[in-house]
Amino acid sequence: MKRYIATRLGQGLLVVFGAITISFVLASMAGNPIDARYANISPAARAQLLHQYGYDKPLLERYVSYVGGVAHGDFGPSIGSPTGALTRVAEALPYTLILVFAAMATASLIALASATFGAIRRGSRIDAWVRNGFVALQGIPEFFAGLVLVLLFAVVLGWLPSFGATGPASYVLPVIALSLPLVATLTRLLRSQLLDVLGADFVVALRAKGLSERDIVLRHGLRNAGPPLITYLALQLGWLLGGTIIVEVVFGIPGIGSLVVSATRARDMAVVQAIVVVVAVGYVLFNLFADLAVRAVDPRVRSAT
Amino acid sequence: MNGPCEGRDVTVGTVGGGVQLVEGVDLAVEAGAMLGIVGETGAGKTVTMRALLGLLPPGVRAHGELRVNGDVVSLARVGELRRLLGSETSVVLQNPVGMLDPMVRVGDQLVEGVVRKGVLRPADARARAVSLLGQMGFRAVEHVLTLYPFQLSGGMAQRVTIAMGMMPGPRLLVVDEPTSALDANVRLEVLRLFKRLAQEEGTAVILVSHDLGLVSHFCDTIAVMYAGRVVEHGPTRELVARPAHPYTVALLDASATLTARRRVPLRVLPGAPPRPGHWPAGCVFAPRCPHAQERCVAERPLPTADGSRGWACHFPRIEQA
Amino acid sequence: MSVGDLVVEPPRAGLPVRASRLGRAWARWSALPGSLRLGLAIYACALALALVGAVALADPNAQDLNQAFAKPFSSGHPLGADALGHDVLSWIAHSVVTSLTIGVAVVALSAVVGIVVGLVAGYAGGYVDASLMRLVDLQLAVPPLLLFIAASATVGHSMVALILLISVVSWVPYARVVRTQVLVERTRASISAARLAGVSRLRLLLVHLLPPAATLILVLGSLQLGFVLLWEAGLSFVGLGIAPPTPSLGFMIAQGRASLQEAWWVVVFPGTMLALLLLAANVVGDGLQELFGIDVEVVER
Amino acid sequence: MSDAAALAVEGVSHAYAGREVLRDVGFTLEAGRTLAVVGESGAGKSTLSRLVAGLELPTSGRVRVAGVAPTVRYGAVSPVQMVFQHPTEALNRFLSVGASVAEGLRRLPRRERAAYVAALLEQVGIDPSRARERPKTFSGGQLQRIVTARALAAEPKLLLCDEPTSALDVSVQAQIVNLLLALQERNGFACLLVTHDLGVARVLADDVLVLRDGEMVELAPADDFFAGPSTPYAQELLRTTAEQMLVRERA
Repeated sequence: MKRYIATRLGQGLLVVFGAITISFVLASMAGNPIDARYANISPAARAQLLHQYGYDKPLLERYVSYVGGVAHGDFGPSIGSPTGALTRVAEALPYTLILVFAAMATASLIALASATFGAIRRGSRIDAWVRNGFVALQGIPEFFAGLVLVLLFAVVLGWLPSFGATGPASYVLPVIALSLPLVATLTRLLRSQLLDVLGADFVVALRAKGLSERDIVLRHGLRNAGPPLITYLALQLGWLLGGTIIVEVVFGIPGIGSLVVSATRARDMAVVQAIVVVVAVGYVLFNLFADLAVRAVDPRVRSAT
Repeated sequence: MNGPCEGRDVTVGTVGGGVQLVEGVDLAVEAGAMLGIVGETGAGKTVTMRALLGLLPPGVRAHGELRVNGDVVSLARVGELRRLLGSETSVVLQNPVGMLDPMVRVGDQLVEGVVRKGVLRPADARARAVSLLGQMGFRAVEHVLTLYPFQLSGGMAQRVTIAMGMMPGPRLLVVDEPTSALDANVRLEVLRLFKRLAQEEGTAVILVSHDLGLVSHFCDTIAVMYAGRVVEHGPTRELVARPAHPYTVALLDASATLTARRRVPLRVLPGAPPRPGHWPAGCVFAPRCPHAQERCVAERPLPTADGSRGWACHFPRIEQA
Repeated sequence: MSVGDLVVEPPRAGLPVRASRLGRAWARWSALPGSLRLGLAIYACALALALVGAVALADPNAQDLNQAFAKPFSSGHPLGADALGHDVLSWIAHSVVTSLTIGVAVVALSAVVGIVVGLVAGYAGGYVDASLMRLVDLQLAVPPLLLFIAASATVGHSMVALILLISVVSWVPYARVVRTQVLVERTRASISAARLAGVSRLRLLLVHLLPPAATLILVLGSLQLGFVLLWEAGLSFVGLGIAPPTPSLGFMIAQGRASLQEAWWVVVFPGTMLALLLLAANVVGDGLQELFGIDVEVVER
Repeated sequence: MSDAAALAVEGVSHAYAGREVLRDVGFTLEAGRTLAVVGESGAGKSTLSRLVAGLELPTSGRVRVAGVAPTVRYGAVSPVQMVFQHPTEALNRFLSVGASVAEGLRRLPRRERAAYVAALLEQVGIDPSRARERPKTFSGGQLQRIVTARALAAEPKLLLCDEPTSALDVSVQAQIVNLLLALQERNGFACLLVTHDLGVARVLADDVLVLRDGEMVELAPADDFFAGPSTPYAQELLRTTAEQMLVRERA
């Protein structure tokens, strides 16, 4: 068990290291932020700034010292901001986490209910109707959904705020916008996973024991569909939640999505780098938790390692 | 005393009547006895059994009757059949390991059906599970109950699934292609244990198999199916010794046995069994039959009874009494 | 490979013997899954709109400040105009060309790269395969949109740059799917037989290992087209993707956001167009899965 | 070379991940003869067949087919050809059956190839006009015939039959058994038959090799073996088999 976690952490470290390298390469290819920010300064002042931020050293040396810094939690200074890059990310992170977890929870609950219902009543007219509706939902981009929601509930009806993160109410619309396509994707995944399980031999045996479809789906289907689904979702988390960035921009939530866009525009690459690395770390941790969760419920995995 | 369990005039086809899968099959098996159903791919063995149990896939419908323990149920009423399933009727499917939910302990799976169904109370169900596993030859029964399916060998899984089929104390138990993946010695032991158990409990057993040899050793009676029909049935010994239907004869001839001679070709039946939807008019076996005559092609033979035996052939290979 | 070739068996028996060529084509079309037909119909309409836009509509970049915020159905602006008097319909029609060009180019490029890498990794195994899997890990750990945004400072905003950038991420799923399929296929007896028959290495890969993955690749491509359209629009929306004079849906939606209260149509019409294109990608992917009887989500796992 | 046995297995042992699955197996097989390898699952039958086919190299010992080590090389037809348990698995489902049979004939010019394929299909009882059809339009028995035709195309020194009948219907099993008998009669290849079906072994085999847990338990002429094996394990195997096999009192 301990060895297993160690191996997984080792793989995770490799991924994080890769993210550090990629973000470093991208940042150095973008040129130095001094030139991007200060167009009309004297050569002397430019040289002084370059030296101050360490941009006058060779690339490899900068890379080594960057990796060394990251290992100590130092992602370098943020250009034009008194705090370090990591601090800025840390300030933004809670907003994003609230948004992401609220959307995940909402979407999961709805998906669980609708997929289970669909699997029990599979082939029925309601099932087909719900399924087609979800296909349409899946095709709605988050920012368009967000703007339509703003138009309806903020502009026309005036019920909810459309911009900023001022209180719980200001999260309602962003969470809905982020959840809509997520609900569709999760429902489809869970439903196809359930149907996969329900096609297995042992399900015929369950029917042969005289169990009802409802019993079969609830007592056996979900239990079997769970582990592969958790694994899959954890792996695809980044892809599923990419829309968070856009939703934050649309609704003016000061999370890391808004931060990465503004930092990129300002060529504040230290912040962009920090965000890429922090996201990768989050991904690795989440996958580790998902793995442990699967081990907890699946006896086969438990005994295999 | 229980009467025989019977399937009468079992007819199965796709909804809308596109393709017939089984036509007019009659089967009967006494309490405590074992009936073997043999036939090749597409003969309709499994479909017939599923029709009796109410386990046909969607899009397929059955007619006919099931008689069990004094009840007479129309095969068209799947709800009724499903009500009986897991109490009066029960089944052991092929592929024993795949038949168990991989995420649930063996003990819970044994008990689940009868408890949910209200056949037994939890404590009684557990006691019965313990006793059945014991009768199926397990020693450390309590330990087996706590195992997960992946921890069982093929032979163990087969014994567990048989115990699972016997849990409700069914009047009729269908066993589909049992033990086909097991080694000879394991298979022999499992089937012996099972046969004794079924006899003790007075369960009528239908054993579905493509293995004529296996069936001839374990079953009291045999029904031979071909292209959705029973072409011949009768007591095992008589049927094997004096087959009446040319298909039965061919099947017996084609079997490679230990008494065959080295490098002497087997007597083969040309061609392959017809697929459902491609049954010939007249006698379904006529196109492959070495003795077919004009009448066979034109006219479908009706089942003929002769004491405990019966066949569907215009020109049976034995003298009629 | 056109979609028509993929119809498994044309329903010969059900047709009148002397059915016209057109009649037969119609029968084939009708036999396709409904979702596939819907998706293809949407694509057809979008392409028709793009064609009309190129031939008959005003230059999308033509400004007419007198016409700023012209309402829908006003003369000359069927879908209204934006703050600078750009015609919304013309902008949409030209944006469809931009979106689909990027989408198709990315899908084609990444499919070719992914197939080659997947075949090699799945067959060679060992070191090559292990490297690919680490790449897959990494690609999953950094959300694509985040990567594109981070890279946009480096690569600029041209269409070619965007195509290459998105392709850098997009080939990986193909490699993964092909690799998995090759690993499954390799254990089949047919591969042992082909080896004993002495086929060449190339023939083994292309004739014996690749075809089973073909349907998966097709489904993956159609689903991925949706992702690419979404990413492109998203990038342009935050101002880090396609920028004028090249028209794009994301850009117009972003422009319309500020004037949502006065001129809803500047957001709603291009947004609807985008949603329709994404819907088409999803239902075509769905329909192909139904047609081939496969499930990419399950297979890809 | 001409004196060498069609198949010689000499002191072969094989291990997977340190676990020995075959231990010191050795025998020879002459052209035109058939050796049946029987045993329970896990006895090492399929490992032995992979080694003989050259799909794997033994950990120790040697395998020689007509005096040469069977190695599988790209672009070189192997002297060992196989008939597999599941014919649907054994054919490329995207190629026509004719093309599959022709895979081992790439040395021939295209025109001769087609004629040869037709002749082979004819030989195994498949209508040559169906050569352009895909496997899915054939029955299991027909596919097994096609697989056999493909194996013959390469003019093998050794035909390796891995449970060739166990996935087939009884009446079709007999057809394949007879086909193998007739083909061997005509083409004179040596045949290694791996099976758990002693009935099939009774008809096809000249000699019987019994494997148990990777070791040779008995190697005997078939007639002697079926009259009464010499080792207790083989006796037990034969007895349990007999108790589930059809017994007919012959008229």
